[in-house]
Amino acid sequence: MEKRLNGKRLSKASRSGFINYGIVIAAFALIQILLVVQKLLGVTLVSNSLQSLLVPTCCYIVMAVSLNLTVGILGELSLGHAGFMSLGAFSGIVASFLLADVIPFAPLRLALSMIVGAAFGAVGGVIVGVPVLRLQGDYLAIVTLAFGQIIKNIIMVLYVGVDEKGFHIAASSERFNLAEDGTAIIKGPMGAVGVTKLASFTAGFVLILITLVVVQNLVNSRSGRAIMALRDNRIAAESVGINTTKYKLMAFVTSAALAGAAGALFGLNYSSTVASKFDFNASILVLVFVVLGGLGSIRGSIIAAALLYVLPELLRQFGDIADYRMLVYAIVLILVMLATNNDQLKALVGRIIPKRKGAASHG
Amino acid sequence: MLKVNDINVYYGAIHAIKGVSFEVNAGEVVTLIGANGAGKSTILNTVCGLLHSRTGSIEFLGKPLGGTPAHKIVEQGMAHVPEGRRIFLQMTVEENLEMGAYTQPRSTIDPNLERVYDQFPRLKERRKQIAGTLSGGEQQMLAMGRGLMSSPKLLMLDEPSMGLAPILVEQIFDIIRRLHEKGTTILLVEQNAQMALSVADRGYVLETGKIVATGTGQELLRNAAVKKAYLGG
Amino acid sequence: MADKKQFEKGKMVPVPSVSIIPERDLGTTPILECSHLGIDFGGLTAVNEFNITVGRTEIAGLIGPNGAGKTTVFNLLTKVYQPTRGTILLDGLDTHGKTPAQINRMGIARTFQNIRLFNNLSVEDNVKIGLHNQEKYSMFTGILRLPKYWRQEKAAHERALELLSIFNMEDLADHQAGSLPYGAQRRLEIVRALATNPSLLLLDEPAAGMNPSETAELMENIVKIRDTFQIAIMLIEHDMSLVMGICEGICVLNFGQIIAKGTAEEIQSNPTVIEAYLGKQQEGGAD
Amino acid sequence: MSFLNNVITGISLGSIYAIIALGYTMVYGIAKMLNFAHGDVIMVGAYVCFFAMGSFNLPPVVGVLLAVVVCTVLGMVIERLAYKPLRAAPSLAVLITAIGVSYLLQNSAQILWGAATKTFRPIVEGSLTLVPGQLSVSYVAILSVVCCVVVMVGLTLFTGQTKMGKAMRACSEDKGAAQLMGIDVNATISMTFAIGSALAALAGVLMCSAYPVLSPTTGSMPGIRAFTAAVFGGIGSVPGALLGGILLGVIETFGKAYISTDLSDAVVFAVLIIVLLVRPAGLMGKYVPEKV
Amino acid sequence: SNGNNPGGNSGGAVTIKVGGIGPITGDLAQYGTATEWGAEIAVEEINAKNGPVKLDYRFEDDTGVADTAVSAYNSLKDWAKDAPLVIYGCTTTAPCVAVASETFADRYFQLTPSASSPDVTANKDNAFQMCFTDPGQGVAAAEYLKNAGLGTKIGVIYNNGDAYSTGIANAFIAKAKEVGLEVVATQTYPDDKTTDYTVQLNACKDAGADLVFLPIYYTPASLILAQAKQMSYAPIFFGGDGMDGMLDMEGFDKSLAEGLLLMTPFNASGTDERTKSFVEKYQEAHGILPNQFAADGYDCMYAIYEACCKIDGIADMDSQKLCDALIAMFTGGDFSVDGLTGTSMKWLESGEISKAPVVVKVEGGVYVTQ
Ligand SMILES: Nc1ncnc2c1ncn2[C@@H]1O[C@H](COP(=O)(O)OP(=O)(O)OP(=O)(O)O)[C@@H](O)[C@H]1O
Ligand SMILES: Nc1ncnc2c1ncn2[C@@H]1O[C@H](COP(=O)(O)OP(=O)(O)OP(=O)(O)O)[C@@H](O)[C@H]1O
Ligand SMILES: [Mg+2]
Ligand SMILES: [Mg+2]
Repeated sequence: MEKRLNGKRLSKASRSGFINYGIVIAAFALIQILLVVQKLLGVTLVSNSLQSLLVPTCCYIVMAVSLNLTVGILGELSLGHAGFMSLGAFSGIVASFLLADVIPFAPLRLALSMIVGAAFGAVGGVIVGVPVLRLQGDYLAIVTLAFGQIIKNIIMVLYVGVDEKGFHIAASSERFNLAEDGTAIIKGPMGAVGVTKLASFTAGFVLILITLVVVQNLVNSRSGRAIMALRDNRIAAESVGINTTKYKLMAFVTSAALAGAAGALFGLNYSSTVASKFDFNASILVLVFVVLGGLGSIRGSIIAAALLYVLPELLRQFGDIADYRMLVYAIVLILVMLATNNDQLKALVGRIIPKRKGAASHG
Repeated sequence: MLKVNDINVYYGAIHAIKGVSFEVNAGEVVTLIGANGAGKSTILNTVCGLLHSRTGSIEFLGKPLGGTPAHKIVEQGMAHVPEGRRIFLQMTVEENLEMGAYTQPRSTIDPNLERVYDQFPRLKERRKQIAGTLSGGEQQMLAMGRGLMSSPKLLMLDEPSMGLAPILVEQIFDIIRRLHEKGTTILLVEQNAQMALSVADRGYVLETGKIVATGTGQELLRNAAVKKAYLGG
Repeated sequence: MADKKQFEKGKMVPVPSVSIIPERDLGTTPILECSHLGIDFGGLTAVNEFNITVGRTEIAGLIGPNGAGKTTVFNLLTKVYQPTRGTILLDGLDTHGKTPAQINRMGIARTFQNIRLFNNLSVEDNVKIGLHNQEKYSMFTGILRLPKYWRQEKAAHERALELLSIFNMEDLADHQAGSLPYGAQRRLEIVRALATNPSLLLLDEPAAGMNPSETAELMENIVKIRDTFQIAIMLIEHDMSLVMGICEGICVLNFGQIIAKGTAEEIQSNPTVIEAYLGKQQEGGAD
Repeated sequence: MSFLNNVITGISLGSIYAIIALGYTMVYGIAKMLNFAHGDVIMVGAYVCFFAMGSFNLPPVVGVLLAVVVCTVLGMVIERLAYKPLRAAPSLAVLITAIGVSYLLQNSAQILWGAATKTFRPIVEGSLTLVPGQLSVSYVAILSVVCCVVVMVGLTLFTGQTKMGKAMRACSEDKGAAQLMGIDVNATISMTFAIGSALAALAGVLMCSAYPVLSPTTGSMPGIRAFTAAVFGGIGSVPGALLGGILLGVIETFGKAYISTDLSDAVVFAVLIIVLLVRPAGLMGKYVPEKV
Repeated sequence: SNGNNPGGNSGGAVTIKVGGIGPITGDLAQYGTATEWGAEIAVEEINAKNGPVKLDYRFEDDTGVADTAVSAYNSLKDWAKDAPLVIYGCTTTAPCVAVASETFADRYFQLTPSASSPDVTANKDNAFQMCFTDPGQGVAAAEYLKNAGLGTKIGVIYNNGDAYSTGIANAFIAKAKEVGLEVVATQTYPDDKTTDYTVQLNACKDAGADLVFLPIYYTPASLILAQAKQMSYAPIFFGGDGMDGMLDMEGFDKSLAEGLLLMTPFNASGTDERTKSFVEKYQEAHGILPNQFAADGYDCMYAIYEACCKIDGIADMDSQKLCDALIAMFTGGDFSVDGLTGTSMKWLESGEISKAPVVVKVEGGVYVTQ
């Protein structure tokens, strides 16, 4: 009896995880094969626009999965996830710039920049996390929203550069006394310009895998259970000796660090990046992915992020609809929400695809 | 007064009520007993329109209820004191009671309030307290009081004695008896089968969504199987 | 009822703090000593001058009319509310200024009057969360799945099933906690509390919503838990068959004040208690 | 003098936030949903009034009434089509749907009315001079403060005293139990949206009278600010929305005037976070601890 | 259009694909649609000419965001397949910088109507601007004020969350210092959705500024003018080219702008035939008056068209060859274009345009060239 349960139980949690790895690896492999075939045969299998979406899609998948950790697993609404992405993007860009001479090998430089981005994201996570611990529900949502705005506002007036005297950082252009021959890395509202693009689809793929390892393994561990316990019932969680502060912060910081890494990858995929890109709407976009994919469902986040990020771009192909692209997007969004929450539809789906028993999964 | 005919209720894919039929005549106290999860609350919720049966029919006061929304059913004179109290936690005690008389004309509110306060003096003491901070038992009294505010023709009580001090359990059953005497029809769901059957005219025994036995209160009290399963005999 | 099961109760003896504890617990530090404990909510004094001593392996009962302050006492003991006055000694240690989580680690576990499970998680995970502080691997070990992770997870799994087996709930391990029938949820809460390895277990109306036969089974199990784990249990209950059947020392609260303390027999015959709580004479805790 | 000027500016700005926040908090308090489309209903209200007054030359009062009527209907239709099917769904699902509705309104407005900014003709013009050449208050500001207070008092009385208002509160707590009281939950929530949207129309007209530019995205930023104000004051609390709105306006103005215009957003939001740390349920929000 | 025939040769004329990028939804939609529609009119005129070159025009939305702009660019590449493609855009700076580095790497010729930062063209030989650069405008503004002897004490209010606004303001302040103008107040606001500018205006007023320089777009500027009037503050207001369009805002009270000075290359009430016909067509199609964005867009199409007409052997060129040929043409020295926004417009090696800045004053609701 025990043996059987044991085997079944362990395989269930990991089966769901492995399917996720499988989906990601298969998608990566498929696209790589298509790209190779395309090159060999000279036919268009993956259009330019789709190719250009590969890296950002990876970033948004990581964003969605990491936000799911806060919203789905910890159960706290965050409206400022893009703030962490912003921190990661700009710190990553600065890091890659500073490392340019030291480490000529681009992939390594990219990796280090992403680590720096993650570190900055994590620091942001701590800064937001601490007030968050005292607040609940929508009050917490407001703090995350406020944080996103503050980060945006600060980076918007931030000037960073290097010259032979060293590293300069200032909060306005007047105080930014960079020498004539110095290079400005971040120029206030102009953002970071002239970024050397280091990002690659492979890096995005690896980052997704790392994110999956971190999030999935976390969820299926002692710490993850504590986090979910806080979500389901804080008072009960405290009553069994769970340190609320520690685990809320753990979830927040992990999620922020992953967003920071995604931000660094994103920032290093374009030659210029501005802080206004990571505004409230960007945070909302990621939240849409998470909710649409299903709270707590990692696979859902991956699929929803991939589809929804690409959808508006795909709509460009369809002549007349293209003009009403964003309108169509809005309608699709509403209809999908209505459909996925429709009881009759759910029952129908339930009858067609019988659910596994004891639906206590967090795949 | 109430006629339930072959209803089947589902929660998603879970088949909770499997073809149950029973009836409650005017002036009767009828009790449903059964183990945890047998489906007692589900039946009450279906009768009052919060849940819907896939098949079968429910008649109240001679009129079929099929698909009538809960608030319309309540207007016709049914009151349901639901399981878990479900009082309005952010409202005061008195506001909760007033909500109970939502369908009633304004003039009936004050006399009804007085009546409820007579029955539960504790509520009168706490009339301005936010209901959410009441103790468990106080909340149960409030729920019951709220149900009485509309002077219903059919009162459905879902485990009214749960979590109450023995002295209050007696009171509750006294109230049930008194209501019975005054001619209120009551459909009672109870864990405390002993007491429930002793006040009831008739009872039904429910097991995993099916009615397995029926009879007068006294008959069921003597029924060996019932004794064993529900009376701790 | 004729064939009602009789449980063996210890002989109760007085201790200096105007309380009684089982004779077998004499000579050890009492698990719980409260003195002058009290709390006010705004103008309302919910609990006042609450003094009690609970022996190491005692099953103690806390009864009283609705709104008397019983749950509030539990909330004070577990620091859900911070006491306005008084001290609580747990196993001789002052619990002043501790958080609920720290209190649990010091040895008090509880269940709730209104069930508080982790509804979206499986039964097994609920118990494993109870085992949280007995598993000792870090977040990184968990993420990297080091051998320690596998070892401890396996141990936790086995321990969880072992605890569930107290109530014969092993087969429910994979079910979602929120979808369990009410009675099973109550039992799961007890298992989860036990998993934290407490020395004092607080049960708030464990039999509420159970029928008499289920209650009888629960009584057996409470005694069994005390016997196997050798812990103290304090329970709030309105079902007199349970309280009178298994509680050794019983304390009666009314309006936040203790109105009586003693054994089941003493309480049952106490006229103040009868008037305030029991109502007209109950024969041997009939249901 | 410049201090007084700043106070006046802050209160005028704040009264606009407040009147939007009142609608927000109303819908939140009853329907328990963050209606992110509220800002866009405001925008629609402003457009309606703009065209009524501009293209059809109707008097301001008629313009406002028309805006109120259109928005009330719009609010009820949105509720019926997009939110009602989600009664049983998790609150985040409703939040996302509201965002979808917000996008939908913005994009429809752009298709219907174009992207170009329009200048709104204020419903009342001119200002009251307090100290000639130095200190004056615009009539719009006075009007919006008055509207705020009237709406606040009206809503407080309505939800606290009337049967309908109490029914709304009952619905907000427990829809099932409310039905058992005989309350028609759907009608009640529909009513909530009607009121909220009518307020949105009023807010739109007042906002565009005070700051007379109008484009399809006009509502989004004030929407967020008003949400912030509502939370600041204690979301769900009607007087809180008023207080939160006014204070937010004053803080924003003082932050710009006495700290820095460079970081004005950062200052506002930092103050907000600090206040919330001291009062975790907002200024007027009751912190009702969960009974254990 | 036929994809696999470079220089798509239809009926004797060579067809060049022109892919435009700009925000046509979202906050910045009004600017993007103006550039889209202005160009559209030019394309229609050009194609009606039956000249040696025809333009096949398509415009993609970038919502004003860099990553979306890059996607838009790639979808234009997909659209063009192997036919020669020229990129027209982006409307706003940040997306334009991102796209320009892509076109630079892929070798597509790019001409932007309105992205005015020097970063757009910096180190990219293929990117050209139709508008003035921001620093150029800032410097020109300071010089103009100095020469005209306007403003003894100057206040500046700008959007420090916007590259365009910050770029002009910074250059202006630096140049002002250099030529000896006194800047007494520098005030900022974080984005164009800001509604209240009273604090900024008060600061200028308190500092005694008799001229306020507003290097910002017309929407916030219209609010600033209204609020200044409200507080009875009446300095001279001086704006950049982003200010053009204010008079055409539906419902705008033109008296507010009376006396406003602005630098704009385009005057919708201009009396020359070409302007009149452009304005007429634009109004007919879209119901509103064209502004400087639309006019720049119109000129871009003519610049591309006229340059293409002059290139030899264009029929056999792919995008990359065309890019090099256009670069050579634009920087060759003897290529110049007459348009709505200037005459004999030429381009520098850097990609910057060289055309004469024009300052106009609003008098009686119309522009009067100073
Ligand atoms: N919301 C729900 N979703 C899914 N299943 C449910 C739901 N509510 C009840 N059930 C299931 O339906 C069955 C009947 O439940 P019901 O609450 O009617 O029982 P009951 O007889 O009232 O039990 P109790 O004595 O515990 O109140 C149970 O198996 C229960 O698990
Ligand atoms: N947070 C609070 N704020 C205000 N009053 C409270 C609060 N918590 C409890 N009370 C009041 O304190 C008294 C004691 O409540 P408590 O929940 O302890 O009662 P109880 O003895 O457990 O009753 P029951 O048996 O009905 O559960 C009650 O009158 C209750 O209204
Ligand atoms: Mg039940
Ligand atoms: Mg209690």
